[in-house]
Amino acid sequence: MLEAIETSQDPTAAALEVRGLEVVFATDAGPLKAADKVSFAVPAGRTLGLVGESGCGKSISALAILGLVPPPGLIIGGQILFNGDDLASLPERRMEDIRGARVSMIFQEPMTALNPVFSIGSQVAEALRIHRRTSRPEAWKAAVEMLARVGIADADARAGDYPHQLSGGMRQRAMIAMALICRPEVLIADEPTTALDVTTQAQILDLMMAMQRDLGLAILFISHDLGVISEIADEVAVMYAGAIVERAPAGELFERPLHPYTQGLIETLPGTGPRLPRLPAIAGQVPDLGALPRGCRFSDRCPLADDECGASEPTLAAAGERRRVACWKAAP
Amino acid sequence: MSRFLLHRLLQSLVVLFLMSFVIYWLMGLMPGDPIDLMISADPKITSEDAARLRALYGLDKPITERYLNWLGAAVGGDFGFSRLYAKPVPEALLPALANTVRLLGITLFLSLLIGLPAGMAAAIRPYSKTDYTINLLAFAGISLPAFWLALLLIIVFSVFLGVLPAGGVAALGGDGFWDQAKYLVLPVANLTIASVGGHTRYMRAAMIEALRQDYIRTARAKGAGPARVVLGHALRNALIPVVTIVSLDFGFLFSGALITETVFAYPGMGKLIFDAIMGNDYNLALVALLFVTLLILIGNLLADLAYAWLDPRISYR
Amino acid sequence: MSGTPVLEVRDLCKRFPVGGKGPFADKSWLNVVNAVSFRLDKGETLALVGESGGGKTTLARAAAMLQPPTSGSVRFEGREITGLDNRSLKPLRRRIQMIFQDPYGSLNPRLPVGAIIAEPLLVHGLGDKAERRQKAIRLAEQVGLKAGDMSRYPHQFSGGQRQRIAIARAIALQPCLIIADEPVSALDVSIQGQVLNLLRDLRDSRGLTYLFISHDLAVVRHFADRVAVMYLGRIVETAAAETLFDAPRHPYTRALIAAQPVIGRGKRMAADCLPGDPPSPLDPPSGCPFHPRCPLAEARCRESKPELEGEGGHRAACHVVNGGGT
Amino acid sequence: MRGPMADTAESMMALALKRFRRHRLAIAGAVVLAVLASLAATAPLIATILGLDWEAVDLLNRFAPSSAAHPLGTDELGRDLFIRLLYGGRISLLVGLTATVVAALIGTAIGLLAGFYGGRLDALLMRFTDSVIALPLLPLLIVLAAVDLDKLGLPPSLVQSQYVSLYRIIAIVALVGWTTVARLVRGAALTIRERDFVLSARGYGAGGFRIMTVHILPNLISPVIVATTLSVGNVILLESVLSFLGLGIQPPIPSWGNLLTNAQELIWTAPGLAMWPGMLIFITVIALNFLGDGLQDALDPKATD
Repeated sequence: MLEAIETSQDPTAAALEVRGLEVVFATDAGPLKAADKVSFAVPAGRTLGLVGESGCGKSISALAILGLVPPPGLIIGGQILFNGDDLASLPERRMEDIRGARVSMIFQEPMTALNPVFSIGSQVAEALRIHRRTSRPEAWKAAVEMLARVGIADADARAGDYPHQLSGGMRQRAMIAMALICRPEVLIADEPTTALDVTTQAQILDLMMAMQRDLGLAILFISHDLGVISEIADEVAVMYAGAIVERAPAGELFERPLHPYTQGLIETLPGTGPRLPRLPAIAGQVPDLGALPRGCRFSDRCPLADDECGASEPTLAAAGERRRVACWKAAP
Repeated sequence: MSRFLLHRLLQSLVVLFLMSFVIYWLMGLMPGDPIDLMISADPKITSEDAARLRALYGLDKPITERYLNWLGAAVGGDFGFSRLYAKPVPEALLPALANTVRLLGITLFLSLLIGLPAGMAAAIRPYSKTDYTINLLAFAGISLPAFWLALLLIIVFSVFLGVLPAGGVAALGGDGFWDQAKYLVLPVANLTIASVGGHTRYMRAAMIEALRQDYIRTARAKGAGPARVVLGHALRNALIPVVTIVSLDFGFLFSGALITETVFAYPGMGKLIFDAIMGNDYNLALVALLFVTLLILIGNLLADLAYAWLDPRISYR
Repeated sequence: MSGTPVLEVRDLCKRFPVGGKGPFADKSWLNVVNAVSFRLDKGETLALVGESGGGKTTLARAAAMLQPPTSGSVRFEGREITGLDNRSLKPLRRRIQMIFQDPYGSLNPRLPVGAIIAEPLLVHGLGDKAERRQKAIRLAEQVGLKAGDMSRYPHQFSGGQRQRIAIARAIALQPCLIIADEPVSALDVSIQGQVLNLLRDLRDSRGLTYLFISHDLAVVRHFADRVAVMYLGRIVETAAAETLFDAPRHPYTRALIAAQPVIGRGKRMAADCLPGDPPSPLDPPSGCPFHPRCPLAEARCRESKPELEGEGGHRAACHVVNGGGT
Repeated sequence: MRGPMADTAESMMALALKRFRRHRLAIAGAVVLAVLASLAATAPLIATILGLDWEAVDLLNRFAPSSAAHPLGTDELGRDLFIRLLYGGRISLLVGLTATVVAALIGTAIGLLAGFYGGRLDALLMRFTDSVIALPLLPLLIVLAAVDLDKLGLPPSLVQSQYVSLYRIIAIVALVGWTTVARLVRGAALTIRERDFVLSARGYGAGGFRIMTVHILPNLISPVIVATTLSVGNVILLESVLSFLGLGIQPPIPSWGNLLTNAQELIWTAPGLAMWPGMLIFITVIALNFLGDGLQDALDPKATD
């Protein structure tokens, strides 16, 4: 029931655009800004890679798009533009109509993200039952088709299986089937391959790219793994301690990173080049959101930092035609 | 599945067997034995007579031998004679059993009917006013001494208002439903108040745990509304631990029944066991205790089956 | 091959019973490690790579005598250690230490850092309280912690710092062999490099030998001298690190290297990725365990198990690449 | 995401205390218990000050209403109810605490051994625990309470002691009350023993005893504290019900439970007598439950903030 649709849209028109998103967590130690003026756009048929280390706010930003920030988190600013609506200010009932139907999400750990007491077929069919009010047998039939389409062999029989009876890769395929069965325009993938082995990861990445081609999906792909991002993303946004510090087309970013943090990340990874006795490591620790340094949030670990960096915070400014970087020292 | 059942049945039999020995042994430690009772009833019995009687009844033999004799007879269907009721033990037992099953059945039904939705309502918004109120009531129910509550109920409804009987059951042939039912109202109310708090708390805890699982976020990301999330996704997962705890609580429920039956003079198994122990009717006490244990074990077994039915991850091969 | 190897493992097997409990349940065996042999010379770093379920962790724990193997032999500095009881193992335990993946789980949350680092010394009755404290401070400083950290608790540290604490504890007894099970994979990218550098410095300054387990081929390529690739409980290929990455022979190794995402290679081109999932160790395929997923599989791969063969220390277990009669 | 406390110098205890202080019912529970405990502890002193005696019978002054001389009135023998309640509280609290602590120690030992060593020992101990749990508790306690201690061969000096009913009830409650803690500790120990820090302790040669006491026990102590707090309430309920049924603390020693026995007999003549002892049991037990609940929230590592 799903057929390929032509992606004739203007590649610069965003399917989803986030502008100045601010998410705050109220804690005993005071408010923590998990996302600080985060802005990005994902065009239809394209993939934006959102990369950063644990706790940098990338998952929270993604959850914010669907209005799923867990308490005590709260969106306090910014817009999430989708199809003419601002999702940040949409009432919950209307968000429910969008979630899973027009904007879908898949998660890192398919074992815990799937309900253990229902068969995968019924979990995939559920999205159709919610949004299309499809009858039970028809939804089941569509779910089986979708499971076959995401590469589950013998989908007719496997649809009756429970999550614990499937391998990790199969479970993630089932998650993808669940997310795509209503043919959404946007797919948010939060570390979808982190819990998987490399060979399975490769399969899932290929599957996601194939589904993107078929359905014209805009994908927001979140990962801590620069290698994965490099292989799947068209454009990359690098997050550090709650803010985006650099945004660029993937090729340019990996070839010539501008922000010292991005540079450090790329250099510290053992690559395919000659073996070095020591890896060039970024000094210090990932900062706690409650204890960011003054000025630039990377200034305490940055090899280029000087007084200016400790005094005021750089904003994400244009650095070339399609690039942006938040750094006082970055040479454009 | 049948293997698992077989295993559990065997296990239950072992428990029952050990239990029967321990209780038999404990009964032997009770003050007075049948011969002492006869002596006190009939002063003409001499000490030689007593010794002969002891030999006749086998009371001079070691405890294990006496136990095995009893066990042999019991397996053969001979459970002995109840002194208190002057009937064979099964005949004394069965009416009491029927009364208790009725009391416990209604109570369990009411308690789950009230407790599970209340626990769910509390869990949906933890630390809200609703949660706070439900919690407070649940704690009050758990903390109320059942026998005191029974006294209070009698004071209010029998002594002051005089609308309900303070105890007993309808006389045989007591006509009409209400004649029967009015004797049940206070015991059922008492036992339900005593157990509903626990059920509410279990459900609340299990539901809160279920609601913070990742699959709840998945369901919401799918567009499921609050009702579907709670009733469709969380409830079944929450019921899995609740079934276990409720079944482990059968013994506790029966203890409550004993108190309730005793205070309200309701002729069920609990009162029967209490009277039998107090009245030195050891044959009856022994069999009744074993019977109650058997009932609890069957309850546990049924819960295991419900558990397997609720949780597809469990396969009792 | 010079002198006695630090660790020599021969035909090691480890299997676990699975299935229900009770006398009526079906029981079957999970063969997690299957006839594995390798040797590890002084100062060398051997990496075990492969995907989850390949048996790396079980192998490491059996080698560290934390889980006794089902069969086979483990020799440590020439001495057979399988079958030894806890008392005879205790002096040997000073010489073998482990570092674990999860720095949140490998430190006792109820002990302050000073006590954690000094625990091994205490267990072996080394020094008095003051000496142990001094030693713990020296160790902490050596791994880049501060003396002031000694009275703080693990939850007050970040992942990278916790891994440093675990490393300080591991070197407290001056071991010669360290078994590191995914020591950097739970760490943030920007911290991984720091910890790898620390491990390398310790190797150079203390002459440590590492058995290094990782699923990250880039890390292994950087860190290891020799690599053994595991699949379904067996070693399918072993070679010097550079040889293995430059000229992999076993199709599984090739698939593994091909699947590893590489920065800057550009957007991935569709699929020549390995099909299917790793099979269940409960029901391993006949013949070569890799044959159902192997692009090169032939009829004989289904029938007979290939041996680990090859020259110059580069050996692979594959009928096809090893050639030989058909 | 990284928690707010990851790098602050706050200790776990301080955090727990902070969470506990937010739990107003638990604070109230703690205060009520402190008041009750100090009243019970100073009962003899209060008796002297008020010039009352818990044993003094005054047949001319039966069922007296509350007055200056008798704050809560008198019972069917003209004894002062208030002071008898305080003395009864001493007994009930003492039994509750002692029996629970003994039961918790037994349960911790059994659970720790089963969970740490696992295998056959675990299977054996847990089948045993499950069996005890499956027993109808109260009837069994009644049997135990009715056992003739002479026949057990205990020394007569003990059997005839005035306080034998006290010792007996502590012993039998402890004997059956350990199961909850045992299951809890065993479950926690099973999980903790698989944690890497235990593996690493075995790796550097720590023995079973050291691993159990240094590495496992401190990490499961919080749930044990919670379970123990909650079970003090249950034990007080059990003691009172047994005393109520005439099998626990024997008169003339007053306990909250046996004070209610009289009340039941006199329910038609003096229904007011049933009020105070039951109320005190209720207040004590609910305070303990609130306290336990607060501790659970405070010590639960999964707590949301």
